[in-house]
Amino acid sequence: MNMIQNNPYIPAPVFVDGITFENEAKDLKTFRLAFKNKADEAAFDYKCGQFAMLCVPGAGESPVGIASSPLDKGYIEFTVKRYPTGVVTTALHDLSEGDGMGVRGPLGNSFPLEGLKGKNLVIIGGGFAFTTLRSTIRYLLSDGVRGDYGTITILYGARSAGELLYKSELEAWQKRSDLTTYITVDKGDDSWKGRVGLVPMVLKDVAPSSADAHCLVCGPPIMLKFTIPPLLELGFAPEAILTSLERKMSCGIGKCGRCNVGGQYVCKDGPVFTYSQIRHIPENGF
Amino acid sequence: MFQVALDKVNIKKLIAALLKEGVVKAPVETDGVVELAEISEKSSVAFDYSNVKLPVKREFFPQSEVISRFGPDGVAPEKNGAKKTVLFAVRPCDVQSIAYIGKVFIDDQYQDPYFQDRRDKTFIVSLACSSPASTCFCESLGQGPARKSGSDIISFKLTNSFVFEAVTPQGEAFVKKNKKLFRGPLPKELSAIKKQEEDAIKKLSAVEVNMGALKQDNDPALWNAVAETCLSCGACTFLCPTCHCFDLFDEKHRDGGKRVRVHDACMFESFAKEASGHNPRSQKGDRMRQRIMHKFSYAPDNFRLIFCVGCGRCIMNCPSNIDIRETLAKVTA
Amino acid sequence: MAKATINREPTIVAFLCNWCSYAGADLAGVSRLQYPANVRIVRVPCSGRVDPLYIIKALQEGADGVLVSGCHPGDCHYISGNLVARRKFALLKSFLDYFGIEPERVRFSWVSASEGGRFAALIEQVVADVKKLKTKRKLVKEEIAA
Amino acid sequence: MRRNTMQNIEKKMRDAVKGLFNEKKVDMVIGFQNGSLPKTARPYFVRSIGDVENLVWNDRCTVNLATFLPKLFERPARPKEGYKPPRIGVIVKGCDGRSVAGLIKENQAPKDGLIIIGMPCSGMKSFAKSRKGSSEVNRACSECISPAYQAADIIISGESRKPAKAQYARIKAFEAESPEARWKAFVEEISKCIRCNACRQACPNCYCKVCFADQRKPSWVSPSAELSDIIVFHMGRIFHQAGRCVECDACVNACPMGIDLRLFTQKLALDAKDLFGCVPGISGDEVPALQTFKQDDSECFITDPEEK
Repeated sequence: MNMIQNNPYIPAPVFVDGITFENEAKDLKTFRLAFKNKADEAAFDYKCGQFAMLCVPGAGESPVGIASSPLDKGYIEFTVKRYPTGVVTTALHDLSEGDGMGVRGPLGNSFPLEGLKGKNLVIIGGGFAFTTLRSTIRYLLSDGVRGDYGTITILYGARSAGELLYKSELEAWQKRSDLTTYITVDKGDDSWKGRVGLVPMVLKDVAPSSADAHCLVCGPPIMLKFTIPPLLELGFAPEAILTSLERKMSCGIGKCGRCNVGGQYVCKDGPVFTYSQIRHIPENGF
Repeated sequence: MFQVALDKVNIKKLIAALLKEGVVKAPVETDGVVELAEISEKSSVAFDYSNVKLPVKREFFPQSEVISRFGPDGVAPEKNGAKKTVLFAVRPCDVQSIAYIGKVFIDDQYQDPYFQDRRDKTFIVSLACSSPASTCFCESLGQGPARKSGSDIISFKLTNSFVFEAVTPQGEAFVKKNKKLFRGPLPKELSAIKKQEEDAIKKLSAVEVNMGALKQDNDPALWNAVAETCLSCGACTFLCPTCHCFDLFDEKHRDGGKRVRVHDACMFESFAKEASGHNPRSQKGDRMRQRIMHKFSYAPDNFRLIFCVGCGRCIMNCPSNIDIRETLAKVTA
Repeated sequence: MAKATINREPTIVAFLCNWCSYAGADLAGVSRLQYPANVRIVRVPCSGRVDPLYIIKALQEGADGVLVSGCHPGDCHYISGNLVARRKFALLKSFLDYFGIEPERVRFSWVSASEGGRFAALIEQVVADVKKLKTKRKLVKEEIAA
Repeated sequence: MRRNTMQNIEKKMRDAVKGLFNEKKVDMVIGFQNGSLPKTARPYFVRSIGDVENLVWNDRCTVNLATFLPKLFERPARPKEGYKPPRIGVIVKGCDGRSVAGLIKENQAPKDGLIIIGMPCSGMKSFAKSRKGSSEVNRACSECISPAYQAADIIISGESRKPAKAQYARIKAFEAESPEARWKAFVEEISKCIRCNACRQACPNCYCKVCFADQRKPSWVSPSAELSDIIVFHMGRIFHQAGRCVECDACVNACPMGIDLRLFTQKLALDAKDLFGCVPGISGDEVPALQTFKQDDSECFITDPEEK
């Protein structure tokens, strides 16, 4: 991590370089952030699946997964949902382009993509937990990277068509021949021509092969609860199912004691865990 | 072993020598309560006490401290302005706890500069325990009333004299620097120390903890039963010498503000509650499990240390008298 | 640390009910009545809406005085909001006095929409009383006091 | 002799609780069991008739058991099908009973889901006191105006302490001090606080789902240990008890730092009584002081700029 004056609590100064509304309800925004200092940018060397603490001075800090690809240079992106009771997420949503804020990170572990070279990948996402998966997909599809991996299957679902994130990218992915993309919504409407159905149902439908494959799955706890059993049925070993957990955090560096799942800290030992690591922990959420 | 003795009448001279090393904090009794307080040569130190009310961790990890300030020019770390400090006559259990939470604050990846600074500037002269309370059980956790590690010097109070044993090179240097104060220990003093320790151990309550039986996927009903009368306050954790959970909180003022680090407690209902309203530990039993497991299972997994020193403060101060010794017995049965 | 008497202009936070006291303040303005500029007005629907925490918080954040004013008893737009408030404030005022917080710092009054003159006189009095205080603010946060 | 009466009362209490379980009138009973340290007692939830023998009654039963009720009656966010609120029996002293009455009034506990077992109370010794072997009863008990709760569903007969006459000598003496002396004394006492929230959690009246001190949007008070924040927390919390506090000293007994909160909570009780004649939980039909008003309530605190 980038350490300002050897102090892991001090964020690097950044400014908002762009804001994209992601959904119809306008409570999901993607923030493109640019570093004020070149040295901080160089030190912010991240991998897919990592997160950072977004800091709005006066409001506080909130852990958010990095949504841009490590190969995207000159900026980093975060997609944030605003909660009415969330102090930091509300303050973030109140920012305009050009406003200053802070970023502390990158933090946590990452998807073990190096070790998955040559494997087939099934990537399943639900709702706005799709952010670090988007980072991963962007990275995997980059020139010089795609060839290192076997088949890639993406299954992404949201509550409604208006709630799908990164719409233009989804369209582009669906047109590509080197990956299979399934997009589904829980509830369709007149304008929606695609699939309708919950992620676990669609998963059973399309039944991606587990042969030589790993699955990256991120979503709300309730989705994970119903998605993991069919994955196991399809033959994915618990070690081959990777997920990313979210917890309330204060420090992000394994000190404040808040984000335990069992003996592990989501901030330091996670956020990426294999299903086998967390299946027996009562507070895993699923 | 580097041991020296000091006649009781010379204790003020020792305090004077310690005062040359920095600010000296020692147990002082006011209105029947023994608290750690800054002392001068004139102060009377409470040597015959079981333990200070508040754990010594607060000297390194205060209840609340400013960690950074922000303003129009960005965020700047706060200098905590810690002075060179001597902790005198503190109990070995509390000293031990500093090493424990040090493992959390200073790890291979991230070093907490605020804790580190205070730790670096502190010299510890502990006092072996001769009067444990009925709630003490340090021996059961591999501690003991005269445990040396963590102290620079450990002292023993006898009827008419003190015996000091240097534990670290810094401790030895202090003794050598002030060698005029001390004399060699008499054989009867050395045997008295041993006797004192043995007597103290006899007063301790014994707790047998079958750590192997401590499982996080224990029946939730069991944990809920244990925590049934818990009020979800933070008395146990705030008074615990090894509890180190904290929250960071931004305070905003007119043209800037500060980020404050404050003690937080896993027993509070709001501790793990997320902005979305989801609470992974919404039941009292979940929170009790977190506290007990953190101390007796997670910490041993992560640091090979049980994060409990057996000081008994949580037993003494729980408004519902939830006794950690009984809790352990119940959840490992 | 800080000097006992203040040599800066005090700030008074005034919670005024929408229907009477705020209109009274407005009338004082349009009537071009002179009153000290130390007051910062917060418009509330009713004096009954004022939570005691508002008052405590204002003092903590550096207000030198807090004033709450509503409709005269019997004139409340919501029939009895000010009567419920009156009980609450009677207890609060006595409670704060008990701790030694100067009574001049927390004031309650009734001003109707037609009483522009009364409003100006009230502010005059509240500000003058706070200026006379020899003791420093008690609830205020350290930074703000500094 | 006294011991005998105590044991007698204890037996009657156990019999009454057994009766409730036998008649299937309750799912649980909240009472006391022996504490883990000698000469202490602590709260205990009796879930079955087999546990009744663990129930005790003695002069160490200090905790105000009413504090457990709101949580137990809280309807779960996602109730299981056929969810029925629990039927709870609660052992009460005079103060607990007054608190239960308040909770019923404020809709935190349903009257028909509760069986109140009123005990004769001869005064209690707090956990801290009994640990130290003190023979004095708690201050709250020596000043108690209603040691036995009269409106209980089941009354266990026995001799109670003589009700004390409501008198607030300590409060009046404090009032008589100079403002600066009062502030100094207040600060000295309250600065012992470590923000552990034990006072709040132990108080039967502090049942808010989200306490103002935990609210972060807006944030009323920082969780820091800065004196100003400690004071705002306590002022806010104590003032929320205005006209509701039954002076049971649950907060005082829970405080690990031994803060004399009674000196502050009682001020509000005194004022509520003097100004509005409100003594909560005694007559049964009184309305909490701040939920009502009279046309001729005191106005002496109002600033009138025209008054000369």
